[in-house]
Amino acid sequence: MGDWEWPLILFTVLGQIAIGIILMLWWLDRGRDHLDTQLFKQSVLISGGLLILALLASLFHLGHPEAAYRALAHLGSSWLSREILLFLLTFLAWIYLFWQSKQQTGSRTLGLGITSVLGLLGVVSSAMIYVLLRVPAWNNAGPVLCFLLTTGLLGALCTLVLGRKLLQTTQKKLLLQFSLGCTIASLLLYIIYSSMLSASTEGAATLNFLLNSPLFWSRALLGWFAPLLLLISILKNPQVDKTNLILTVTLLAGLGEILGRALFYLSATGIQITALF
Amino acid sequence: MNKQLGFLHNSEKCVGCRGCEMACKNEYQIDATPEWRKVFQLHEDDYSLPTRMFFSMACNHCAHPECLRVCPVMAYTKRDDGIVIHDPNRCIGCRLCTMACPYDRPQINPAKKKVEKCNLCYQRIDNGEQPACVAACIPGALELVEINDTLDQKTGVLKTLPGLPSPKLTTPSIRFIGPKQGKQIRRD
Amino acid sequence: MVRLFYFPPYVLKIHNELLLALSQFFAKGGEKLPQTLSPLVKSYSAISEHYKVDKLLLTNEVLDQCSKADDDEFLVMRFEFNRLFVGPSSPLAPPYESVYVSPDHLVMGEQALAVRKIYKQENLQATGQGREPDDFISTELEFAAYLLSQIMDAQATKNDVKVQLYKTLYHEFWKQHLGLWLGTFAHTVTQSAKHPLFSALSDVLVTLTTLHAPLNTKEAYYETFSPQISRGSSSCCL
Amino acid sequence: MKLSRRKFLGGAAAAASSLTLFNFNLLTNSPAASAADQPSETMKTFRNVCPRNCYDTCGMITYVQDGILKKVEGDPKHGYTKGKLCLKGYAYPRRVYSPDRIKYPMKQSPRGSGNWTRISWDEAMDTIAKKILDLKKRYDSTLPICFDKYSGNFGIVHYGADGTMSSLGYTTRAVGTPCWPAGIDAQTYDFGTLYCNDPEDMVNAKYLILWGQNAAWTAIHSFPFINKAQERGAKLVVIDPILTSTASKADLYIQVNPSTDGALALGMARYIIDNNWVDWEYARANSLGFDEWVDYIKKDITLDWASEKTGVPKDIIMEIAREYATTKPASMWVGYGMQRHVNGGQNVRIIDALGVMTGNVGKSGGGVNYGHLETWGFNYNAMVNPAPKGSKGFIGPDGKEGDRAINMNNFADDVSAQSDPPVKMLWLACRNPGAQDPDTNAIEKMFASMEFVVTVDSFFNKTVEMSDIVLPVTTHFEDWDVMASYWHYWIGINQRAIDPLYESKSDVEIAIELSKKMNVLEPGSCTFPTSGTPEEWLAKEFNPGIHQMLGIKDYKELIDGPRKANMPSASWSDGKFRTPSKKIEIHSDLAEKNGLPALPIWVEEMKAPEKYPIRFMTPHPQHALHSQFQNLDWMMTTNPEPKVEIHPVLAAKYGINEGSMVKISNDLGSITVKAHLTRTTSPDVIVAYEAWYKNTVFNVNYTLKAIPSDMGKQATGNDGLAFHDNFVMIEKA
Repeated sequence: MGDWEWPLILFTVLGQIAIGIILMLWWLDRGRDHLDTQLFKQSVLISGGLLILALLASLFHLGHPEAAYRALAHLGSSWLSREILLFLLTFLAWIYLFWQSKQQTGSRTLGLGITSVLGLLGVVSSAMIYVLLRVPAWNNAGPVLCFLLTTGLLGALCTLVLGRKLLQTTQKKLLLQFSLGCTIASLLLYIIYSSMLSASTEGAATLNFLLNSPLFWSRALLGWFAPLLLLISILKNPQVDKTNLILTVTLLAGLGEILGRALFYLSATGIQITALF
Repeated sequence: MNKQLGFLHNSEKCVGCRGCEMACKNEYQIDATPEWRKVFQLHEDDYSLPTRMFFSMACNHCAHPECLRVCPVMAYTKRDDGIVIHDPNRCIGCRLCTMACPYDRPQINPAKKKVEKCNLCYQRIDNGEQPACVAACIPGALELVEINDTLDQKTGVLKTLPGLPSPKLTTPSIRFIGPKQGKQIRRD
Repeated sequence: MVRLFYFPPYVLKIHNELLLALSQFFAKGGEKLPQTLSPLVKSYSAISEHYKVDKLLLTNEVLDQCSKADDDEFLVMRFEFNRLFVGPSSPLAPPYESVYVSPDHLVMGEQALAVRKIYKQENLQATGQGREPDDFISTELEFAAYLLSQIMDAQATKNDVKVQLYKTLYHEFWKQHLGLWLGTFAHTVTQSAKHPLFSALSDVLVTLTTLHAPLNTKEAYYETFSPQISRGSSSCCL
Repeated sequence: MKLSRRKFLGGAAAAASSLTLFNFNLLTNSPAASAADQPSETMKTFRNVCPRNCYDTCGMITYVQDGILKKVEGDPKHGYTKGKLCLKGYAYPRRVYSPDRIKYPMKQSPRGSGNWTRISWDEAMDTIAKKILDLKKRYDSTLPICFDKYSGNFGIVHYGADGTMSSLGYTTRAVGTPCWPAGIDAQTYDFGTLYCNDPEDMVNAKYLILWGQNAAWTAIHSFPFINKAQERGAKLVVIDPILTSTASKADLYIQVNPSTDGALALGMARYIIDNNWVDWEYARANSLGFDEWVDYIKKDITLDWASEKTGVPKDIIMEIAREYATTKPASMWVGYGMQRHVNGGQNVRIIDALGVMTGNVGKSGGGVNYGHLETWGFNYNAMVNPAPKGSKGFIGPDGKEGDRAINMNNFADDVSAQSDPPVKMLWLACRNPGAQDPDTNAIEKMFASMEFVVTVDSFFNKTVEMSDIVLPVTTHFEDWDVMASYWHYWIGINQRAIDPLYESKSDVEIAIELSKKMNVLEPGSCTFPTSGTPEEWLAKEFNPGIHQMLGIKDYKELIDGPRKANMPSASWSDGKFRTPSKKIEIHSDLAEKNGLPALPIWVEEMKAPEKYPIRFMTPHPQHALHSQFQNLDWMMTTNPEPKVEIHPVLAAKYGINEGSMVKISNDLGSITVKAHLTRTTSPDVIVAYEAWYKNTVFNVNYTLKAIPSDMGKQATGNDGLAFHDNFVMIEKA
């Protein structure tokens, strides 16, 4: 079983929120109703802050953070190298985006688009790090889908919170529907994924660990069931003021994803030597 | 790569004396925690008779080393003779290799915050000497060999033993001769 | 040419005295605490009065009280000293650098050899070389005090080259040795100490490691640092 | 450093200026001023020999740089250990440089309080000398001083510890050996002494029985020879109640009922007689009482009985009897484990007779091999000192005045039993009774009743914990010494590779210090010489006999490599036995005189009492040698905790699972230890390996009664210990 990896949890979840927000901005901006400029500026700033926090958190995972720059050395085969590169490129794109947000005129789409695409590639590389032959629970599409869904869900919810005043109703509705979609997909994915796990001894160990862990059930409650119910209720009653509810869903889902990520690391069981020592 | 060096472990001869384990520690004065080489006892239930059976394992200098693949700083290199060397000067302690190795042989040294592992005593090999573990093996159970088809075609040479990860994962450069069991007159 | 910065002689003197007092404290052992505590209190008072930090004064008070203990209390301190630093049971805080800095936690590690080489550059060697680890706390502290005394000498004779040389040596010695382990050592002492003397001792060691950073690095900063050190140091070190 | 001091000052000026005004206490002027910028010294190598109580007594090469021990290796010139060490040997650097080492003489006040004061050697010697003189005055002799030394260091110069005592006068001495005395006596009755074949000769065996011998853990260097014999076609049979790592290599493993090895051997003998595979010629020509023994077997022994007694099926007894008797030469190695029973010596005698019966004694590739002391003919110069004039001793039963012997194997009780005069002071060297003696509770109580306890040791073990004064002793890397083996035929010199650390001293140096002090306080009170370098003391151990045996003219030749004694590879090949009759004494009058059966007949084993139905065997560990090694960091990481091996059937009966804590108890005491379920033991035997783990109270001897084995008195002064006749109850803790 793995460890409680705070730096990795923070790095991946915060990074994914940041990229999720930009992705949502891009998506909304391409729609018929353009994005409010104030919201755009504010959101770009916040996503950048989160990205920086995420990158800083990742340093704490290293034994020797002072030499972190070396991590770019193995693009040929190391997904970790690729991840770092893509996150740095995302950050550069974000600087461009930030510069763009300071400009009065000009299209934001290009900046948003580049940042989003690089960011998504970064998220995919992050996930690919964990696609290890040794860990059956990870050696599949699970990590990639799971990381992308986090990006989508938390990106959408955070954008909703940021734009609680400045988003148009249709935009809000889109984001809410998207969040609901992500939650349902995440739940379904997990069910399929769990059924796959039992195929190998190590996978079964992971599953067993999960089902017996109160953390997992908290995660299920916070990250799946509560958001599911709340999102449905919000979408069903469009007339009620939903700001507080949206805030609640975001917090719950955020906690759920953090727990989920913690469990992701905790529950990983590698194939190993099982002889007595 | 011209050849692939590796270990041939003879569980028929190995008595689990752990001399190799300590000879390795002595050679490099390794700190208390990291275990570059370790002697494992096979489960007695895996064989027809309960017997004390062992194999000794260090880095397997795999043909497809996962550590090397995942390492972001290129701390790992594979030499022409197949030895996978870890360079602590490059290591930044990201521990990804420790997650990727099915044999748990790269290990973090908590004091140095870097990973360490067996480098097959490449300096000794370059000097024409045996690796410290092989040189120390009293019953002659551990050998340095070239892993090739000739070896694999010999009768009794096994690619794995019970309790070990499938060699398909990383194609480890270790071969085994399985434990032999004599006749037992038991009281249970 | 930039004018070479000279440390205020008084500051050098009090630091020198503290280093020597600590060196003797460890060298003479738990049996000589009645003799070695007073110089320690004296030199530490000078430090704490100079820098005027509440916490330092408080530590000093504890030390002072301990130095006035009765015979029974001194016995308790002696046994505690041996439990922590000497033995015969496995000492809880062995006072040798390589036990903390070398990952194998043994004595006579690479640090012992490294300081041996540094001593040798000054034509010095530990009196117990070969028998006692060269990186014994007392030996390192005495060497640091010696370097300070060389700076004092050189300043007195306005020998700028020598001042510069010994400042560099002093700085390097702290950076590569004492500074690397005194903190961990102090922490280990606090963790295991059952007598206030040793918690206070740990504070003294921490003070020392903190104060020495400014003393040997940023000389320009030092002038301004000195009067305001109370705020600076209380937040960062104590 | 950017600025080189050479740019700044010339060497001489530096020396002058650096010492002005500064008052050095811990530093001093370095003699070699020019060495400052030189790189490290080149690596030096030294010859050492592992001095532990072990068959293998390995030759070692020690690598030293800048006066610091860097690593150890086996000595390739040592023909038996062949350049390889065991796991313990490789861990030596951790022993030398462990921060846990005892560094200075220390005094505890009061004893057991954990309150220690560092004292100078002078004060230590003064305190000890005054105590000795005080006792001498009060009791008019030095007999209240009791000395207990055994096998912590078997270096010849280490007998200086015994010499410390003899130089003071007559003292009380713990006599005996807990290790192997029953077997020694058995071989003494049979052959005159213990004298095994050269173990390298095992390669010539065509059939090999290891009887109660776990070489994989305790004599690992024998494996290449065993393997060679196997490769040459020899069958390896291991007879042991525990399926050890050695037994796992056997072609045939026989799990015999503990303590019934003699019954198995008798069963074999019966079948050999029945089939007339007896080497009558050899047996009748070389032994006394052989026919008498054959008659006994014919009359009293049946295969059915042997089978029932031993738990070994009849056909297996027949099989090994046939093979052993008809495959020539056949070798037997009798381990020390099998004689640690109340009938252990007798069982060895039966096995000896089996060897004689088949003509395997005195043959290359044969023998009933137990050990030997043939290569130990040193001067014991450090040990032998005349008692000071006017010393009063103990008048023994023979009317002679001398030391008062007490039983090492019942140390606690025997010390307490002395009354005229009582024992008041203990001196312990190379010995840790707190951890290793039976009945730890009794040991604790006895220690508590002493006035004064001095322990010489390197680590803070249970015995040091119960001492008034502890003196730090050197490791063998810090001493000059010479070591012989009780198994192989090699002798090696042990050089001083590094300076003694801290204030540690060797046993001889301690004796010198004590003698100086004693003679100041009371001239003539101690005869130990007060001069001589460690190397000079070593030189004094050699004599022409040893020189001749090793083919050298001077001990210094051993610095080039260990030498093997010039002896025939088969012991007793000259047929000159050392019994009173100069023949093998199958019928031993001496044994009979000592109250034992004259013949190697069956003596009943100890049965489990109803209350304690489980036999608790506590054999030697793998990571330790008794209480040495296990406390080192490498050992504590690779083998962090003790375990008790329990058969799954027995475990199920008590609801014990893998990893459960198990309380093992009997009327003496109890210990709690983690369970490991394994079918390598039998359902009525549990096994825990004795050892001293750092910072734990684990000690198997809390449950171990000081039950004597049947033999040992004749050759070693006292009967051995029936360590393996210990019975307990278990429960889940």
